[in-house]
Amino acid sequence: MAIQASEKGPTSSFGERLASFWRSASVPIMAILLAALIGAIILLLSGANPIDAYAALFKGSFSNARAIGRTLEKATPLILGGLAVAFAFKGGLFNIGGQGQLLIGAIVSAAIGFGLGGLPFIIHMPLALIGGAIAGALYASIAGALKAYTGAHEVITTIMLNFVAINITDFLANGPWKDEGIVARTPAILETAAIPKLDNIPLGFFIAVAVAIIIWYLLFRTTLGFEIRTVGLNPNAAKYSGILVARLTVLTMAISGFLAGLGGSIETLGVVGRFQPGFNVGLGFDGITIALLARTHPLAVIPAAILIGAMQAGSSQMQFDAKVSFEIIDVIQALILFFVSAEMIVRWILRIRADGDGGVRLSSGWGQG
Amino acid sequence: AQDCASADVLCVGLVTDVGEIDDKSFNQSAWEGVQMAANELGAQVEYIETQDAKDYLTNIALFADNGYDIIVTVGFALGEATLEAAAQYPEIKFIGVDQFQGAAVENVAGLIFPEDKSGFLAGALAGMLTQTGTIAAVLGTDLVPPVVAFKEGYEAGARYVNYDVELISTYHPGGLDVAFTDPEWGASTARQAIDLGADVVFGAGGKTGNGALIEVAGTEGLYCIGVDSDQWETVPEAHPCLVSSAMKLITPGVFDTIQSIVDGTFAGGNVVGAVGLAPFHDFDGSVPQDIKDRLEQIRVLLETDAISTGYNPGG
Amino acid sequence: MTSNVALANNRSWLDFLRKTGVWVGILVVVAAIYGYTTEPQVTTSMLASTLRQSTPLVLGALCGLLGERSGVINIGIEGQMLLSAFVGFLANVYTGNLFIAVAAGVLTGALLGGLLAFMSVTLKMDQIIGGTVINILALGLTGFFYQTGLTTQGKLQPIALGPLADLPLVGPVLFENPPITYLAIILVFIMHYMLFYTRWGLRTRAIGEHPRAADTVGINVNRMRYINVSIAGGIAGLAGAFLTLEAVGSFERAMTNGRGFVALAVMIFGKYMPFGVWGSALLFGFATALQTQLQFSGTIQIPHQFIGMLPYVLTIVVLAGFVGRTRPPAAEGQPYETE
Amino acid sequence: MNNADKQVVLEAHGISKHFPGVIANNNVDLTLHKGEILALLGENGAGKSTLMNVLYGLYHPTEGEIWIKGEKVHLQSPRDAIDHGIGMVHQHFQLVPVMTVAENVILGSEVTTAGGRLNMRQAARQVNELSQKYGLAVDPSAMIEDLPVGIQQRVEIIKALYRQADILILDEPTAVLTPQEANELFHIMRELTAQGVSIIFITHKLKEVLAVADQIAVLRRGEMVGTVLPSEATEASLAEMMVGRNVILQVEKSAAHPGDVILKVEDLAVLDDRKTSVVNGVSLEVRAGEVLGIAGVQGNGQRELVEALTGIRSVASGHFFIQGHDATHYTPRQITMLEVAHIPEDREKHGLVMAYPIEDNTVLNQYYVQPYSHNSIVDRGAIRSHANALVKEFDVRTSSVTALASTLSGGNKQKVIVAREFSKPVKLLIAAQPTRGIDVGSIEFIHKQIIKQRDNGVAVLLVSAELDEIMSLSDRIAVMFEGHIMATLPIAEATREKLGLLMAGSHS
Ligand SMILES: Nc1ncnc2c1ncn2[C@@H]1O[C@H](COP(=O)(O)OP(=O)(O)OP(=O)(O)O)[C@@H](O)[C@H]1O
Ligand SMILES: Nc1ncnc2c1ncn2[C@@H]1O[C@H](COP(=O)(O)OP(=O)(O)OP(=O)(O)O)[C@@H](O)[C@H]1O
Ligand SMILES: [Mg+2]
Ligand SMILES: [Mg+2]
Repeated sequence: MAIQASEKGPTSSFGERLASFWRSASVPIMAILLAALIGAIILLLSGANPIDAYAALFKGSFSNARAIGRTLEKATPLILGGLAVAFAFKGGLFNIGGQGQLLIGAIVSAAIGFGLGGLPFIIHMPLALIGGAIAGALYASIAGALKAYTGAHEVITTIMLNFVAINITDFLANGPWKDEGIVARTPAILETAAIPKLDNIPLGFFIAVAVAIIIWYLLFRTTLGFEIRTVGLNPNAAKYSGILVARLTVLTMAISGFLAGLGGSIETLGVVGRFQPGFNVGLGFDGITIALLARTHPLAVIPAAILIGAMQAGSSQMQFDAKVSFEIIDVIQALILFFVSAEMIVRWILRIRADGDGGVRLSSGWGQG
Repeated sequence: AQDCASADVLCVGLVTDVGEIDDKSFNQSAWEGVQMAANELGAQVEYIETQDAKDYLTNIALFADNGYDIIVTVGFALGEATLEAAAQYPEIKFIGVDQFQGAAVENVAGLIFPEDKSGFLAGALAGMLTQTGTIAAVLGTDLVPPVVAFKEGYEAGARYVNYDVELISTYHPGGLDVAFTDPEWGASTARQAIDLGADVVFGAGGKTGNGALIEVAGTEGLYCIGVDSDQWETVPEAHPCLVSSAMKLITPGVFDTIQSIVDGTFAGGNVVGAVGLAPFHDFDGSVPQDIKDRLEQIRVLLETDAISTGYNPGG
Repeated sequence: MTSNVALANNRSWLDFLRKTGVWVGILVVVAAIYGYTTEPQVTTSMLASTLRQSTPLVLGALCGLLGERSGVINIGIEGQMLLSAFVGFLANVYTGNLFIAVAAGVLTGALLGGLLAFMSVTLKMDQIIGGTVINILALGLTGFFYQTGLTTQGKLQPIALGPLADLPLVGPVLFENPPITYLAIILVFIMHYMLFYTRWGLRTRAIGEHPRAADTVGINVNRMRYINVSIAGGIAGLAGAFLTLEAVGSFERAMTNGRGFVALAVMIFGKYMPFGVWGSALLFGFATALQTQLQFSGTIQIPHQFIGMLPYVLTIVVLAGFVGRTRPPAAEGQPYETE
Repeated sequence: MNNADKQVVLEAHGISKHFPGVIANNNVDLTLHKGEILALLGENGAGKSTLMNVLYGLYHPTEGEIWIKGEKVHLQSPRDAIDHGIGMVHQHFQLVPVMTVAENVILGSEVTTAGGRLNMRQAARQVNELSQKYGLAVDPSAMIEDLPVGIQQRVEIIKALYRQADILILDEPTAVLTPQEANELFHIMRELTAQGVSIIFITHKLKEVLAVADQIAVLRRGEMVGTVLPSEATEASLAEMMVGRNVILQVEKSAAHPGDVILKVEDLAVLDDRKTSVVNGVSLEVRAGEVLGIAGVQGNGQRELVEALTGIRSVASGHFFIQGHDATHYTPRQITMLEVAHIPEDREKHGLVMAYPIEDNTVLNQYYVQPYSHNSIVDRGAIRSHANALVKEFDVRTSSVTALASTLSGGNKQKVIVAREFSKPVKLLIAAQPTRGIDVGSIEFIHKQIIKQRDNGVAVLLVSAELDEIMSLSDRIAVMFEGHIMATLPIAEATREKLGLLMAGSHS
């Protein structure tokens, strides 16, 4: 397994920076435009008016403070899900298990949120937040440890662990941690565990942005980040340079799971208010699209997540105004993923030279070490 | 379209639970009730399909902000969002399908159905129809209360008429995201039940249950029973076996509640909708009269609470 | 590494069979006979259910196997199955001809296989991402274009194989099935023969293990990958057709419900061998049938979620090597660069 | 010998091959006569493999013509080349490890029975016939991955012969062979030419060229420098043709002044990946200021010994001490901290992170200490000035230290590793195959650096498969065979013959 993504040294002049920004941003931007174009064609074929549809999509996501608030709320777990995938990519791991880690994080933070009474906000909320994240980290480190010590490929183990997580959380929500009454869900979290909203803007969004910055700093400015990237790019050389690769693999996966779990915590404490089966479906897979759209850069994850979040936030408005069903969003998202990965097409359209930057190559055999 | 904000235009909006409007199940039945209001009351109607459970409130607000007068929300999962919206928009009336109201709120009608009674009737029918003495139920997930109610009622009803009946029932093993959309599992499971000797199969779990019905239809001489609406209309593939359906009459329930709002007789709190068995359709001739009589007798007893289904979700 | 030779070579495939297959086989036969003598109905129903539940998994896993043997990882089986199920269903609705419908499903799968080949061979995209694209796309397209009110015109019916069908136990279980179920079993044998005893098979295994070696002896690696991945897609398409045209008789959104991913697990569990795949699909099918049976009989009070997660936990256990190592084809996941 | 009398079997005219940014071959002419061995020489990257790949149809030339047996050909793919009787044994073997010899041989030209079933019995028979005819003993049913490289090479040759090749291209066939195996190969080559096969033989080893070639062609930077007869050439003249200047083949060094024992190994045993013991009770000592060379055919436990001494592989039994510390169970980093430098044998796999800029590669062994990081925070400025200094001092040819390591040529990659390892205090240097596959100019530079370290009092453990390298750098030579040290000789007593015998496992 190797990532072909390369690490550019910091460039100096402003012009160079701009050029390098365009080099790395042009492909995602073109990918989005191409996907939107093909989406429009599909809309036309189905008899809908794409201009109305996209206008409604925009209206539902950015037209007023509440729409923006909703977009940011949607973007919050997506940032963390995207970071989880991007971070693992940097360490040479493909974490498809964001969904499962998020579920585990969500239910554990809910349990702390409703189970520990008598704590002040200043302790309770952070405790529930971090508790969920740590649960996600522990859950992900199962896949990390299996990879590090038995060679089991994380793509398969994380997919399997996603299914297992659904079963575990359903069991808990309908069993030991079930709320009173007939509905399968945990009790609501206590007031002291809830993440407040500032007007329309959910505070969780700022937590996510702060985490993205921390992850960027961690990856590019600390020795731990250096080690993680080294393992990601060449685990053999990492071993020779004295890095304990197996341990670092577990740690990378744990941090990745921490991020996904944190996404679940924020959802629980800031949006849903409890754990309820069916409330956190599909978030994990969006992380892959976002991470690739961001070309695995932690800071670029933020705009990528806002874009996808906006599409989700606006989809109801699109249904309402343009009578277009929300599945078109899935189609567009698949196309974005396609074009952003199929760089060759985009580069051919843009007539730009490849610079070996950001291409991801993660697949290899499932079973070897 | 007309302007919903104007006072003389009646606008009714519907927000689905996660899933589609055409789910051949509760979303669809509720929507048909809203459409009735369009036809009979001249209402302007619209729906939004919810994609993400966290969007309930957002989707309700889309209607509210566009001046809708009545908003129907479908499914117990929307209960909290509905109450929250009701507080936010006191001038709008809400109809919450499957949403039990603990304390009455003036502008919310909780349209609830005693599914256990419906299931009880289906179970009684199955218990009397069976030749082999084994009847089955193929169910969605126990994460959803109405499914549990149907099951418990079904089993109690079967025992009530036929104490020795062999009951085999099973829930889908997956989570909420798959339990109602797995017709293949429903079909295989129904087949497994048939191989075990079951000759009446109750399919109660959205498309999973429909899969079971269609599977049963493939073998001659077996009966199947649908759920929620009269599935004779929604699953024509099941006609060869579909003797009846355990209905909760959502469509008339929704329409009647809308009507009561228009009439001004609406008060808030729980509205108990009707339940019952669907017509026998093609089986009308083959179901013996004594069974029909017995069912009618049980229906009356249930209605008057003279017999209990034994389903007690509270405790 | 000698212990891993089992993978690619038929000599040691026999070893593998000898070591595990025989024992498992004997165990199954004994259990089945015992079951049949004590609880004939339960045994028959469970075995029939096992076979049925295993069919889409066998087909999906054969699709994965052929792709990976050729060096292309296919995590888009789920999407290939779903879209094929949809198109097969539509074809049935509009033509009423089941044969045409199955063909349409297979063709759809093959086209999606071609798309995967295009992404991984021509565009040299990461193969896991390519598969993910197919999965999301299939979910979106089927959801977007599905309309209600479409009713199929019949589904594939069981064909009793003459006197064989009258045998006790094996008759109803094995010899009274609808066509795609038979076809799945036949495909296992064909795939085994083709992979290990024919020119095509030798070349297929070579391009999955060492594409450059194949190239240097004049084998067109990329063309073969295109062909094989498309054929594999066709097999996934057959699995899709099984769902709508044989097992259920109608289409629902997202009706594959993770079977494509389980098929991947089945493939790994089956150690990339057709018969191994068949055995492990039967095991997974059995787990499902068993969990249904346990609920039916109502005697065991384990929450069903725990039984529900069994197949996934099992896969992890196998992958971790706790029950013997699997070595995937060496070149899988990497695009082949000619120049 | 008069070439004009011989039939020309292969002729290349004006071959050019351009890659993006690289001209690998420029207007190259090449002529091969029937039954001759044509040696092709050239530095790394001179374009030898590229030219051969063009002749084999793997690459399409940008310009130029190819004539085979008087016929102008257009080779679209290896298939066409095979059809014209060309066979090639690649620098990296093209065998499928999990298939048998027979399967590998027939791959692409399979024999089948009527039903389309592979006829493995006939395949095995044909393999046996070929191996008898040319003295290439191999078992057709053996699995490739179980065979030693020497035998694998025979399989490659059989593969070509099976396809009825009469023009055989051997790309660096001896790089992986013992001297004895190489001699066997030369016999086989002679046998083949005697039966009318013509051979193009690529190597870096000048001695071999002089020993077996009928003609020598030299490529430099993609261009044909010229063709000479072995009788008219010497090692020095060939080296000069290759590099374009005078090359000092022998390292100048003064006598050693051994000091304290820096590395002490006692009865060390190490297992390989298959859990078989490949280092069996090795004991040795290396003193400050001396070079201990470990000679031996590859695969006799040298790699595992080095891996154990650097902490990468765990030790099964025994001990080793570095500067008096028992480092037997130390992690690689703990060992590095004992002022140990390590030049790994596979520079691309183990030595460098190709996708990192050069500057990050220069701190792989010390990014975690001052001044490159403070409290776990990396100092990019310090790293950059460090890298700039090293690039200058070690003459690494690159446009910038922010260029990716993958853009460097092999010799320059190795220089980055050497620079990095020597850029911190060193007491012990463990160098494995430090100059493998790099060109003469870079070899010269790296050899000088190693001797300089020795003269500064560093203890050097040198592992190399090149006998010439061992003999020119070492002060003492230990020969390893099947995991044992056969003998340790002072340099004065070591002769090629003695060492060769010891390497083959015989006590003289
Ligand atoms: N696949 C490639 N694509 C583009 N450029 C390449 C490629 N391979 C090598 N190069 C360039 O060609 C030049 C020489 O590289 P190469 O590694 O072949 O040198 P070399 O001296 O032959 O080294 P080695 O000892 O590793 O063979 C370098 O500048 C490298 O960037
Ligand atoms: N596929 C390729 N793409 C780009 N550049 C290439 C490619 N193959 C070879 N080159 C470049 O062409 C030049 C000649 O390489 P070639 O492999 O022919 O050298 P060589 O003489 O065989 O060297 P060595 O002794 O290292 O085997 C090098 O600079 C190399 O990097
Ligand atoms: Mg080279
Ligand atoms: Mg070469």
